[in-house]
Amino acid sequence: MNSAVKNTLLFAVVGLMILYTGFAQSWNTALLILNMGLISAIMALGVNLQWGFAGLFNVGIMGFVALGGLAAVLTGMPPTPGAWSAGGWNILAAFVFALLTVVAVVMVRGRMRAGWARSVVIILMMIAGFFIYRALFDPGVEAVEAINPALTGFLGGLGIERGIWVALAWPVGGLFAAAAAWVIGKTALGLRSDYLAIATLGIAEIIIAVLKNEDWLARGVKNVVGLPRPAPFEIDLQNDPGFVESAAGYGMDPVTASTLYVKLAYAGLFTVVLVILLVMAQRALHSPWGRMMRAIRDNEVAAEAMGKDVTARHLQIFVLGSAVCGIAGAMMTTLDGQLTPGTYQPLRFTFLVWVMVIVGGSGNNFGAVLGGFLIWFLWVQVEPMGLWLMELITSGMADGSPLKAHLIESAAHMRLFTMGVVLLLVLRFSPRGLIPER
Amino acid sequence: MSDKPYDDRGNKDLSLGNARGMGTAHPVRQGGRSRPSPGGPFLIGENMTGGYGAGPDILHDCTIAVDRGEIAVIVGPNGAGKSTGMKAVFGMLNLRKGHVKLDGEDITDLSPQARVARGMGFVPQTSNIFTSMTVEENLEMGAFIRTDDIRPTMEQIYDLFPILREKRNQAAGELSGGQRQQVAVGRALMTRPKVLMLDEPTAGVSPIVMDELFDRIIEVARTGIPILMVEQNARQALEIADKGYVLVQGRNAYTGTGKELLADPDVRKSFLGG
Amino acid sequence: MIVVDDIHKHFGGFHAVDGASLEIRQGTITGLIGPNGAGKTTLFNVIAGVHEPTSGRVMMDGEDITGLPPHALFHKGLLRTFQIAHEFSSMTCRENLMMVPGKQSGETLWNTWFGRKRIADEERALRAKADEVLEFLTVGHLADHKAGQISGGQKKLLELGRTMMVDAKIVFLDEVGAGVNRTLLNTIGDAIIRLNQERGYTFVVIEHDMDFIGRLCDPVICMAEGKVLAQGTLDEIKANEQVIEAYLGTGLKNKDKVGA
Amino acid sequence: DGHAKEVKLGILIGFTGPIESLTGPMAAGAELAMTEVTESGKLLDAATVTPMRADTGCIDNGLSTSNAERLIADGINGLIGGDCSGVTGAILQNVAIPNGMVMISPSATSPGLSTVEDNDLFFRTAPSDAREGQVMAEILQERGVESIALTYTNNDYGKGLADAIESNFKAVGGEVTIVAAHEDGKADYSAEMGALASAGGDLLVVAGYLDQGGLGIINAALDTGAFDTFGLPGGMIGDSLPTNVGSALNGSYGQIAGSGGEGIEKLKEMAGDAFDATSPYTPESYDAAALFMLAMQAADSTDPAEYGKHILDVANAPGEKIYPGELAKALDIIREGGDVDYVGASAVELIGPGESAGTYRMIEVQDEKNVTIGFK
Amino acid sequence: MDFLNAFIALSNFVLVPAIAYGSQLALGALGVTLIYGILRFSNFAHGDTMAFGAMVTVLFTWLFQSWGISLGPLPTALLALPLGIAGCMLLLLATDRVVYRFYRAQKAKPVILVIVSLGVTFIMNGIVRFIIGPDDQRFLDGERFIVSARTFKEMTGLEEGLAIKTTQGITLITAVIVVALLFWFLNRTRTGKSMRAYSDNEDLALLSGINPERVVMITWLIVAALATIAGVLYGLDKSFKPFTYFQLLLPIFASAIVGGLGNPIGAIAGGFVIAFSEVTVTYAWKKVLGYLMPESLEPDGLVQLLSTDYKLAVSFLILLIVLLFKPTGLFRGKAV
Ligand SMILES: Nc1ncnc2c1ncn2[C@@H]1O[C@H](COP(=O)(O)OP(=O)(O)OP(=O)(O)O)[C@@H](O)[C@H]1O
Ligand SMILES: Nc1ncnc2c1ncn2[C@@H]1O[C@H](COP(=O)(O)OP(=O)(O)OP(=O)(O)O)[C@@H](O)[C@H]1O
Ligand SMILES: [Mg+2]
Ligand SMILES: [Mg+2]
Repeated sequence: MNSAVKNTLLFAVVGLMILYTGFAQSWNTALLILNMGLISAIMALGVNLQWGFAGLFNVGIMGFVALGGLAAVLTGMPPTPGAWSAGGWNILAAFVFALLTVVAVVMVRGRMRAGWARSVVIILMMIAGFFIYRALFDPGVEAVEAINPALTGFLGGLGIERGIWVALAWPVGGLFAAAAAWVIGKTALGLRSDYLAIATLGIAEIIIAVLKNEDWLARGVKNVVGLPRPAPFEIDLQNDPGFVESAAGYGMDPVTASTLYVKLAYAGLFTVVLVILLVMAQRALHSPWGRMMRAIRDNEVAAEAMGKDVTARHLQIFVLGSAVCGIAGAMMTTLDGQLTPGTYQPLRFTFLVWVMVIVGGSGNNFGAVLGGFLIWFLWVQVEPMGLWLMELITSGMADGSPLKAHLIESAAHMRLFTMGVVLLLVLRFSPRGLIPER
Repeated sequence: MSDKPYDDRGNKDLSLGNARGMGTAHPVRQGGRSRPSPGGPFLIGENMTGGYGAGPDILHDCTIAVDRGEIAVIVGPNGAGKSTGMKAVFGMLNLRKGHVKLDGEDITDLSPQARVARGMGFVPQTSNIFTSMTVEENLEMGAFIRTDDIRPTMEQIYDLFPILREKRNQAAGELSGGQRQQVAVGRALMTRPKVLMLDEPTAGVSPIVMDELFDRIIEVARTGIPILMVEQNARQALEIADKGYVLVQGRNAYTGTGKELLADPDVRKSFLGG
Repeated sequence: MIVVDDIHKHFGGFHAVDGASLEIRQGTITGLIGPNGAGKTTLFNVIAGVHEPTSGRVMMDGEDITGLPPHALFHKGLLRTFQIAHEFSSMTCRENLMMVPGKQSGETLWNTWFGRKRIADEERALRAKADEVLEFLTVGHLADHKAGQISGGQKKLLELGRTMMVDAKIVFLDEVGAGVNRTLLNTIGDAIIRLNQERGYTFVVIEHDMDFIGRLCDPVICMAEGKVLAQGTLDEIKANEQVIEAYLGTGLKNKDKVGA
Repeated sequence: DGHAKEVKLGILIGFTGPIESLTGPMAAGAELAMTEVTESGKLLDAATVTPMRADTGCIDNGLSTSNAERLIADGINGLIGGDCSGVTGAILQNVAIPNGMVMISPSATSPGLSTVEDNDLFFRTAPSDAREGQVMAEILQERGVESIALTYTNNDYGKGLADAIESNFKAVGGEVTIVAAHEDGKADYSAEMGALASAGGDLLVVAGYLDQGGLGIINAALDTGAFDTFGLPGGMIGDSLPTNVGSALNGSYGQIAGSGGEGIEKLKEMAGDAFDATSPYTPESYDAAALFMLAMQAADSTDPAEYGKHILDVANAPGEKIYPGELAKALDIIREGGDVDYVGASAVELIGPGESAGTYRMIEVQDEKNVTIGFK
Repeated sequence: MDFLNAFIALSNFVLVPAIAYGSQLALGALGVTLIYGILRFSNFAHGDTMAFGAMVTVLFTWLFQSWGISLGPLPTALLALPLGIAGCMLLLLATDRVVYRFYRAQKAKPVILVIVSLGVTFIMNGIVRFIIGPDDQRFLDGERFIVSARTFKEMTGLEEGLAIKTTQGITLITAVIVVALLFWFLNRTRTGKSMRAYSDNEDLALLSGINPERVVMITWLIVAALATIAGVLYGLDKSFKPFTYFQLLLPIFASAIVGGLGNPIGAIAGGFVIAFSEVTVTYAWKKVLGYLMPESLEPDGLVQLLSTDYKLAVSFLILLIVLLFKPTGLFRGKAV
């Protein structure tokens, strides 16, 4: 079978699976799977840029996704009244001061001759800087967090909450992630040996720790709910006589029609983003740039000798891939309508995305996209399948037998198990993924 | 790298893994048996055809042999498959065709460990010592399959290479090139091999040490151990060789006694630099 | 053109290069010889920015280039080939050559999205040039073969070909001849001479083949144990006692054969 | 379609993830109520009530909403869930409200949820933490506690509760020496304990979960001798804590939402060995399921739009008080046009936006048992 | 000024817990580092391996407890430990047989094995929860304290108490014994040396007659023992809950890397570095300073550098700083 035919077939199969969900369960479920599948595909695309094209192993996807989520809050939420005047400027001043301290330290380091005198000066500067920073920062934070802590207690955002403008959060999420990735890459890729994996693993945890504990930023674990969204609210549609009428025209009740309409709107927006990113990735890949990346992947030493700045290229692709994850993260948060830092778990946001990339086919953009859809579908649908399986297995057992109860209860744990099995099977029998790199 | 399914895509991340010291051999699987096959030279790799893993064939119908009391030398351009041939004789890669026979037994299906137990010793061309272990531990590892007392052999080796006695507790990786080479040969001798295979033992060794090494090799040969050796210092090597093979692209190009090859104008012109 | 000033390079306790100083004059083809392990490749690597020297300086045209990364040196016109061929194995031979020139507009992401016309033009020119180089090296028929699947000698040619894709000032060749058949080596020699004369490339050549060295190189530098042992014309070098002792050799003590 | 033969109630809680150890009994509790009603044959026209379980992962918004959609597609008539406040918000916003589905959460206690625009679709049988903070501060003050160290599990529940306790306790003149978060499921709490011990205080208030970090913190405190008395909010009240900690916990006290021992005792009896009825939020789960069914009976309909309005009616006075095991009686009363005031296992009293008013049971650990010493 | 009380307070809240935690991390990191050194990849499944070994031990402990077998003041789990180790060994050997061996034969690059181990993590995760469930399980019995804070105070009359738990004592003693055994094994025995040789140079090991499959098998066996011991000690000292073992992965890896991946001494040192940095950097010095300073200078605040929320961040920053200055970790790891 020709590979193009095979690939089309694979996509068709996943499409059919989603369609089947539509017929067998509900179109809402199917569309939701589609939407999350689109987001997953974008995440997988970002990771594929890093791993597939440059062999960079990013185990901190969760962190970048979370930063995207933060962007959604900071652009979408209205500014908290009085927060800036209460302490926001203090916080900002603290950061500016911290930055100045760092600059000053760097300058001193450059100007003074090495020796204990320099070390002492630098250490003194850093200690003093830290205390002044805390002196500026702490009261600011306290003041901001004191403003109606149960409901706000944070600075709020830019308040971009009208219609499609909300989607502005997505590129901003990309920017946030890119900035973080730049810092991480600069450090980890700059180390004499490459320690990117552990660095990303750690930084992701730190990002989540900051999101959880810095309440002034995005309410910490108290969560931000009611984020604005680019699609209309179902309720508004249901109350809109025009909509109800046209829904009736299609023979649908307003509730179903509105939920489907909103999900379709999201699906449309997400598809546009995915297609844009996919086209950009494909174009980049099939260009001298892609050739250069392949050369670097093949042989770093030779590429370096041929005038290619390997570290800079690695940094570039790491930043780009992370930015794509950030975009996906922002999209996901707008879809959820809330930022809940506690929900960011490595298993779900880092390792699952890895499974998507590997299963789909690393090094192939379409493979990553396919993996995104397929694995998300399984992630959601394995549970009912597992339950069904367990019921089948236990059907012969007496009701109320502890084993039966145990088995049925364990169905939920089948999900991770299944993901593991899928990953291992693919690695074994189709090691380069379902749609391998050409 | 779409040819290799389990490739690392250029990943060099040290927090994930470390490929240094990783095996490259696709050795003959354990559990094979030898069959009697009397006659022929003491050690012979006959009509060997094969390559690394699923890759292309490197050896094409190549034959190399050494008999008791002989030094056989293999020469040829870089990449000709000399080292590959040696590895094939040692069972470090799966042959698609051909046989390896040792002392009247067909050992083609034996794993490398089993061949060591049968009395074959091998010093590979590169990374031929355990760099993180001391000199003494390197020698001990050479005697890994032995169950008898290894002290006397070790003393013999120290007598042969006195510098090693001095450095016995030093990590082998800290030695100079020539000393490493001595450790490598010593390690192979620790098995008390019945036949010794050396892959470019003098590479990266100063001429003085090289001469020394050659002398030692001749000494070893005099104790009755046949030696099969690859050498880039072709002229010197062929001078001491009883038998010479010239390999080109995995094939036997010329075969003869050392003298004959040295005298052959074609060989001189193409491989010995005129 | 290149001045190497008392370079030391230590790996752990091992002194691979141990105080080498030498000068390479513009327009010459300098030969670098020495026994295995003398530190030739290591010295190359230090000059080419692969290794940071333990101490010492490298100057190029009066400018200190010590510790500059290889890619920066490339853009200054300093190229090198590898003793063990470093081809890009999953790319075709043509791609191997086409990726060489620096500052391709197609290597900027922005252009890959929005400047596709310009890239296409550049690519056409590059492609023609790459094919020309491949023809010159007698491997035109391999243009579409994966570089990982060609023979060792051909890989060496590809290495040389890469230096021909750009206008280099100085090219370091590490054992181009090893594993290359003699007739081809002569062709390579001719090519080197032509590049040297027509394009003004300066060459530094590591080679163990004295005939090749003799045909190409004017000054010959001999290294041993990390130091420069001697410098001069090949004949001078060949006559040098120390060089004979360390490199060219005097032969064996044990001349008698074993079995006989 | 009020007279369907089958009523389906979704149980959408985190069977996997951080609170996976709590959700088993919770689901069992809810299912117990359903079995009770099914067996009674008194709901509507002898409808059978079928539970449908689905997972939220506690912290996985995507999964939760997907599963909620799936449940809705499967035709549930009401949704018990979610569990953790974060996903509960997500399900509410993205699935329940758009689909007009009524949702009763047995365990989401974040004050933030009180103010969410919910179109009267969201209820909870667990009280908001804001109220508990007030109760706890009063208890502490009555006992003459002057200073407390406070640690909370780092999620919306813990944080909200800690905020409430801190502000209320300060308001009554107490001192809070330190407020430190702890992460659940972490390897080691020595660092937290070091900080808490250094800050000191009359007692340590642990706003966490009894089988999660909370237990780890208490063990660490006892092991190092840093504190010997603990203030235990609802998340820390359960039989397993005194059992696990042992006699050292004697004398510690706290409170948990719930009125009187009667409801919970009955539930315990009914549960028997099948599950641990005192496990956190298990009574609330039973009650959530019960409320659904009573409201359906009251509305004579299984349509959320219809019965949703009746939830507050059946939950609150006036009417006859209903305890666990009395659902059949309640259904009868309603059918006959009477009024019920569902008390259930957790003393349900829905106030304001449809959340539990929060009568609290004051607990003290005596002889390695939780003993109810009064109500507030 | 009261040095004694200050020191006791510091010991009680910093030294003793950090030493116990450090030992647990060190044992975990030893397993990780052995796999890294000999099998050449970072095993993401190590946390779940620990969980599995501990789970088997827990099950047997319960069995013994139900039979009324006990070790007096010591936890019964110690009796069940060998069985747990055996169970874990079976699991790892089976995993190697079914999963890893194939990739070894293919000469798969280490990073592929990392991905494979991710799949294994998922599967083990499922198995453990399937068997024992996700809950917290208690299996500790016996005497709780060697010295409790109260007895210490009564004994010494000091204001501060010092508590040492039985499990802490056991942890330290076991860790010391295990580490000593491991070092003796690796450096003195023939098999141990053959493992080091294999780690150094696989091909040459083959040429020396070392059977690679045997080395791999022994490695897994040792790793199973280390993982189970670490898992059980951790479970005894804190509690057994499958989810936390997955969470342990980051500190364990941080320990192994700080110390120098592939280097057993490094793993131990790394474990303590991470444990101490977590506990000390976020420690509130108020109490200790209170004893040391004259009354007038006693601090009002907590004198806490960073809130405990960031303890993980701190250990992580230390990791980065170490790598910046010592790219191979504190003790020379495998890296170049
Ligand atoms: N581990 C390996 N896997 C795949 N191919 C290999 C491997 N080792 C060597 N080769 C290939 O096999 C061919 C022969 O290599 P071999 O090392 O046998 O040459 P040689 O004659 O020993 O050369 P030299 O004189 O440089 O040592 C070369 O083309 C080389 O690229
Ligand atoms: N990265 C390294 N680490 C440790 N030692 C090294 C390293 N690179 C080279 N060496 C050692 O430095 C010495 C000089 O090596 P180099 O490759 O420069 O020799 P050479 O003169 O090029 O020899 P040849 O003629 O064989 O190519 C050798 O002994 C080699 O083992
Ligand atoms: Mg060779
Ligand atoms: Mg060289």
